[in-house]
Amino acid sequence: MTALLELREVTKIYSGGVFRRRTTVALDRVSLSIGTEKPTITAIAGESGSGKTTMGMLFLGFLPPTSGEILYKGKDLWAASKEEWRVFRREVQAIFQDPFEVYNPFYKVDHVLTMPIVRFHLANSRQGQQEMIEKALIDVGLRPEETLGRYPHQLSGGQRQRITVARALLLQPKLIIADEPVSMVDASLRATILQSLRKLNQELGISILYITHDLATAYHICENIMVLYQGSVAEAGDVETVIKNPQHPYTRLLVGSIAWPDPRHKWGQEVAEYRGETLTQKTAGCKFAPRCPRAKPICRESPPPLYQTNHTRAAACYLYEDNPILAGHEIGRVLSQ
Amino acid sequence: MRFFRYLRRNKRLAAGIAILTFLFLFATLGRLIAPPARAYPLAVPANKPPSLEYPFGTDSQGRDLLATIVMGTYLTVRIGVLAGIIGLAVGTFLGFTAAYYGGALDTIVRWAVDVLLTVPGLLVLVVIAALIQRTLNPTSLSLVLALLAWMGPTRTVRSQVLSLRERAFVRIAQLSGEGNLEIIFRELFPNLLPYLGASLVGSVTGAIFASLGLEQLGLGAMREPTLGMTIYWVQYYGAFIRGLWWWILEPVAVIVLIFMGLFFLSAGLDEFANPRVRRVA
Amino acid sequence: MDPILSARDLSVYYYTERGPVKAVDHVSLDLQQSMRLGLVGESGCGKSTLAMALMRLIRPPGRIVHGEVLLDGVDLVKLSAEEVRRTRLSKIALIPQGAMNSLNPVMRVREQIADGIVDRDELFSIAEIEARVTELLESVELDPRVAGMYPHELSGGMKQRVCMAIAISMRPKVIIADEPTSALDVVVQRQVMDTVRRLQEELGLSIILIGHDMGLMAQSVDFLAVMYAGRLVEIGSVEDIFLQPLHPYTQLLISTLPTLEVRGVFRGIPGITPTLLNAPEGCLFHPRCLKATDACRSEETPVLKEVSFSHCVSCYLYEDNK
Amino acid sequence: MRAAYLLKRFGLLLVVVWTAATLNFFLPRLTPRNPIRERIVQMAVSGGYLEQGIEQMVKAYEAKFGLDQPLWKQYFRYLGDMARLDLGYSLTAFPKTVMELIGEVVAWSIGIALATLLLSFSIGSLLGALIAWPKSPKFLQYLVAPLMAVSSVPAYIFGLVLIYFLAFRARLFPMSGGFTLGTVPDGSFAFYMDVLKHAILPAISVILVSLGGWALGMRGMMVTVEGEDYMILAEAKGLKSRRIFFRYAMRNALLPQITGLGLSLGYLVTGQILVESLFGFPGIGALLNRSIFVYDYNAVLGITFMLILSIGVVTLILDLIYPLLDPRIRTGRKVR
Repeated sequence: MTALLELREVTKIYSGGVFRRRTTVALDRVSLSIGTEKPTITAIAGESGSGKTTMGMLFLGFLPPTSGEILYKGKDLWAASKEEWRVFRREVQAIFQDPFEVYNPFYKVDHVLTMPIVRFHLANSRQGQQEMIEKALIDVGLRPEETLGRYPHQLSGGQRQRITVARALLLQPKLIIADEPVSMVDASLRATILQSLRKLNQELGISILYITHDLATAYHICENIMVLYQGSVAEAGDVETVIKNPQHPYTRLLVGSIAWPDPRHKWGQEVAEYRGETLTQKTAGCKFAPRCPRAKPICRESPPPLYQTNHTRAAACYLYEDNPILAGHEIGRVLSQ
Repeated sequence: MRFFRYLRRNKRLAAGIAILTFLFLFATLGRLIAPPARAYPLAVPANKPPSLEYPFGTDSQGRDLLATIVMGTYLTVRIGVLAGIIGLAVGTFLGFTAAYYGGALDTIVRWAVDVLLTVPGLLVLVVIAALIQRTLNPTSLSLVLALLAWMGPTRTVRSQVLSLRERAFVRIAQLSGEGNLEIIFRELFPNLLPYLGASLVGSVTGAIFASLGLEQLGLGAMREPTLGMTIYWVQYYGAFIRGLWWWILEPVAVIVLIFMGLFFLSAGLDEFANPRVRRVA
Repeated sequence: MDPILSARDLSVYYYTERGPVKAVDHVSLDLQQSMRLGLVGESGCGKSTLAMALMRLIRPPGRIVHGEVLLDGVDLVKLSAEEVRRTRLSKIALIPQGAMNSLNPVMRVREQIADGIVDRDELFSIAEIEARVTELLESVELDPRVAGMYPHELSGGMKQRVCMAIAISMRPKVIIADEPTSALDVVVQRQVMDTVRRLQEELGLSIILIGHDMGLMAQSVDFLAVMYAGRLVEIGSVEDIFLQPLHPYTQLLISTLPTLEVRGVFRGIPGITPTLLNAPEGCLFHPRCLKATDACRSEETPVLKEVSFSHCVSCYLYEDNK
Repeated sequence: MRAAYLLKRFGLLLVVVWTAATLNFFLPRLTPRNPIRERIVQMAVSGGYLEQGIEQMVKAYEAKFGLDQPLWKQYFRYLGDMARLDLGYSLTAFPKTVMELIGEVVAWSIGIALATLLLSFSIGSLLGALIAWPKSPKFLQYLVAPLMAVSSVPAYIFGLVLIYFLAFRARLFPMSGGFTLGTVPDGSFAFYMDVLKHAILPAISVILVSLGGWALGMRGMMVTVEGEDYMILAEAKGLKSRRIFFRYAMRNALLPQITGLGLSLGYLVTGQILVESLFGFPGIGALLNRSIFVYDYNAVLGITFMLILSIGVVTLILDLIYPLLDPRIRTGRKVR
């Protein structure tokens, strides 16, 4: 079966600077595919600079890959026809992080909802359009009369973010790329929005790519997780397996740093022996080697491949070199598809 | 009306609009009282101080100064506005295409603007005007001025479009099936209006300043009674020594009013574009 | 023994064109010696305004309307501008929120640490200052060479550590940390909070940690005060607040938090936070409260009452308690 | 980081100067009739006293422009001359070269330009900073509106007003000229005092106008800076108000002012030229005015080129100074 959308060994390099070409490798040979059978919620977790947002942009077709391929229903997206791109636009949507930036200050908030309906001819009459919008707003816990007809600055961050979720409800795409959808929203509203995302997945069969730095919410809502470190996959697999028993040293550091909102589950000591922020020299081998307390000589020479440690997890670390090697694009094997 | 309520809050914009409306009325209604024909030499007895018959008095060449100033205001402002609009149109087009499509075009435009903005516009105009001096009339003068009025708007539009282009609402528009042209005109353009307004006022001010400068150096439309030429004749005929005070102060007063009106208008538009600056009015 | 810092019925209003915004309304709280108190609440609940008020850093159009701030028995609200200036940094210091640009971009780190110390009455020699700066940088786990660097050459975590060095440069009694790690990555945040805890223990400081991240609070403080719409609704030990929350708002807040044990359960708080513009008296949470009674909708504001040992709540449900 | 920055700024200067030279070369050739040839004929027709100089001058111009050679050859030779600052002969003050003409008057212009620039920039910036500073005296706020009004008007228009009231009516200052007619420029103290008296009015008209511009620019910057986080920490550190004002607020607000200085050079020079032509103050402006009046095109082209060149050089100098003031440009990022 061909995946809906797949990144295959994709690398993205940003180059800047007029005289000296300063290049930064945002993504380094990463693969991930979103299946069509079972709608899944997959978390792309990592700190700032890990390349998770770049990955989202690649999936959305906003950025061409430097190398590797982006396959839409098996065909190279960037070679697709204009018509195919229209269908792609309809089937792959996004929810962005900043509820203030998503609205054009010149228009009322309705503009964000009416635009896709008109462009994609989702409703046959103005009456039908109004009904669709009101139903979507109610589904995300907003009262239409309190929300429509207002300008963006007249609504709270939480209300605005729920409107963008309603927008996704309207379009009923096959895949939503949610880039940090709740990081700028208060705790009380965070749950409501995550609830709506789960509803999109379970009731409407929409797959979701949940890009975040907050592993606690990822643990709560996602089934699969892929942890990125400086553009490479550190660990991937079932979220409960990875969070409850992280194997890759970086994932252990990340999970150990989660501030669980539970006084009984205090921060342990294990994080203490990681070296703090060091000047990141470029090493040939594993990118985490300079900070890794258990780095071996081989770690500094060549980048570790993915080792499949059990049927629902793979980690790119020489500590597990006695496990079978998993090729980059076969990562789907450890993720429930 | 919401607009007037906003004006009460944005005093600078109100002052700007008030002054310019007054000038507009002065230039249009004035023509009824003092027909343009009297703005040319030998139309009326010379050197008359302001009186009931000649409210603004007359100059040494026999022009009715009321007609001259009315006609002058109209001509000078028209030169500025014409040059400013052409400059803005070219600037907006260049700024938009350079910023939105980027690449080589963007670098060329950016370098051209940087270079031409370093070169003081008036000097290049001096060279041009000096060479085609005989044939200058107000319209051709404004075309010449337009040659150097497009750099300011290009830079403003380009920087605004560059920052807007990265905004998430452009991404959402793309995701909603909007093509490039729709995004430019439906999403980006409306947000640019306050900046376009302020930049238009900037180019008009620059063009009027350049036209007065050229006329001061004797390179303007010599035969037309523009405000700059009136100032030129004031010096040429030594109005100071002969104590013709009204001939000196009237054009100066109107010119000061024009520039203050434009300044308050642009300050008001800036405030409209980013209200945060207003906090400490 | 009496608290090191206490606010008594403190109110701070911002006077806007459309009326007063009651950012902090009749708040009283005590900070004991070497206590770590968390001040938590959603955005716009007035916690940062309270922090600024405790340091008398409220700028127009804001004004401290009434109430006292007793630091070591001295009421900061009554002090002259010069006296308050002297107490800042020497008795009470701030770790700022915006780690990214809280440091002067055109000044070396050494000078920004030293000028707080130098602007006092006693004079210091160049050598003394240099030694002091080096000692401070080492105490916040920074390489002394950072002293000669400019802020833009440092990472987010390092900038926050410089701010910490500034805060402890004159051994204050109280430190107010206003969301110190909100702009930092998870791993760096943990390391910075570990340093804050170590310094607090070594120097015996009292700390007020302000933030909206309940998880960070659970890991870093002993006592927790919950603010809602400019008012203190509940204050108690971390265990009490997380395990037996009393106020309906706190209960809902705790229920929304993801936990390790239970996955996939989400419960949001319906409705939206009220505006603080011309805020009425009475309990502001009653429109969103599931247990609202007529008393709650009445005019008077519920008073903060101690319901069990050092666990206070301001809610009519507990009106009949002593 | 620094090398790339310097290379870029120097490159900009070269392109600016090249553009100026190219414009000066091609513009006269665009018009159907060549004004220089026309001018020579006109002077020859006026005949009489110039008889013997005319042939020599025409030959000089023929050689100078080498009108018979192909255009691109003339162009490169012209660029060569420009590179050696050989601006050719003045048409009306022949055999003086344009450079000599400029040399005679340039000292006057530089004197008044530097004085007005330094005075207006420093007073204006300080005034603007004080207006925006909450702790400064309240009456300063009332200066904002008049400053705005004054700064919008061109300097030479303001000069007219000053001449009328201070020179004509109140007889405090001379109405025009660089020194009282008839006095011998003997470099004595009295002579310099006389020059100073003549320079007051032109200087004031330029200072008052640009002072307003700098003050308003600084005020805007100070308002932005006061909103920055480092100002809150500065106050929380219990620093003295004076230190916060100078070392934190002004130090940061000055950076864009200096960039503004670079951008406004063109405007300042133009203003200066017009004021000099109004007051007849014997600087480059008056020379340009006179050259236009007598159709001395070579001088006009030469003066324009020199002005553009000097502005380009000053801009480059400012660009070199700027990194010394703003460490963010001087040292790139060391730590990620």
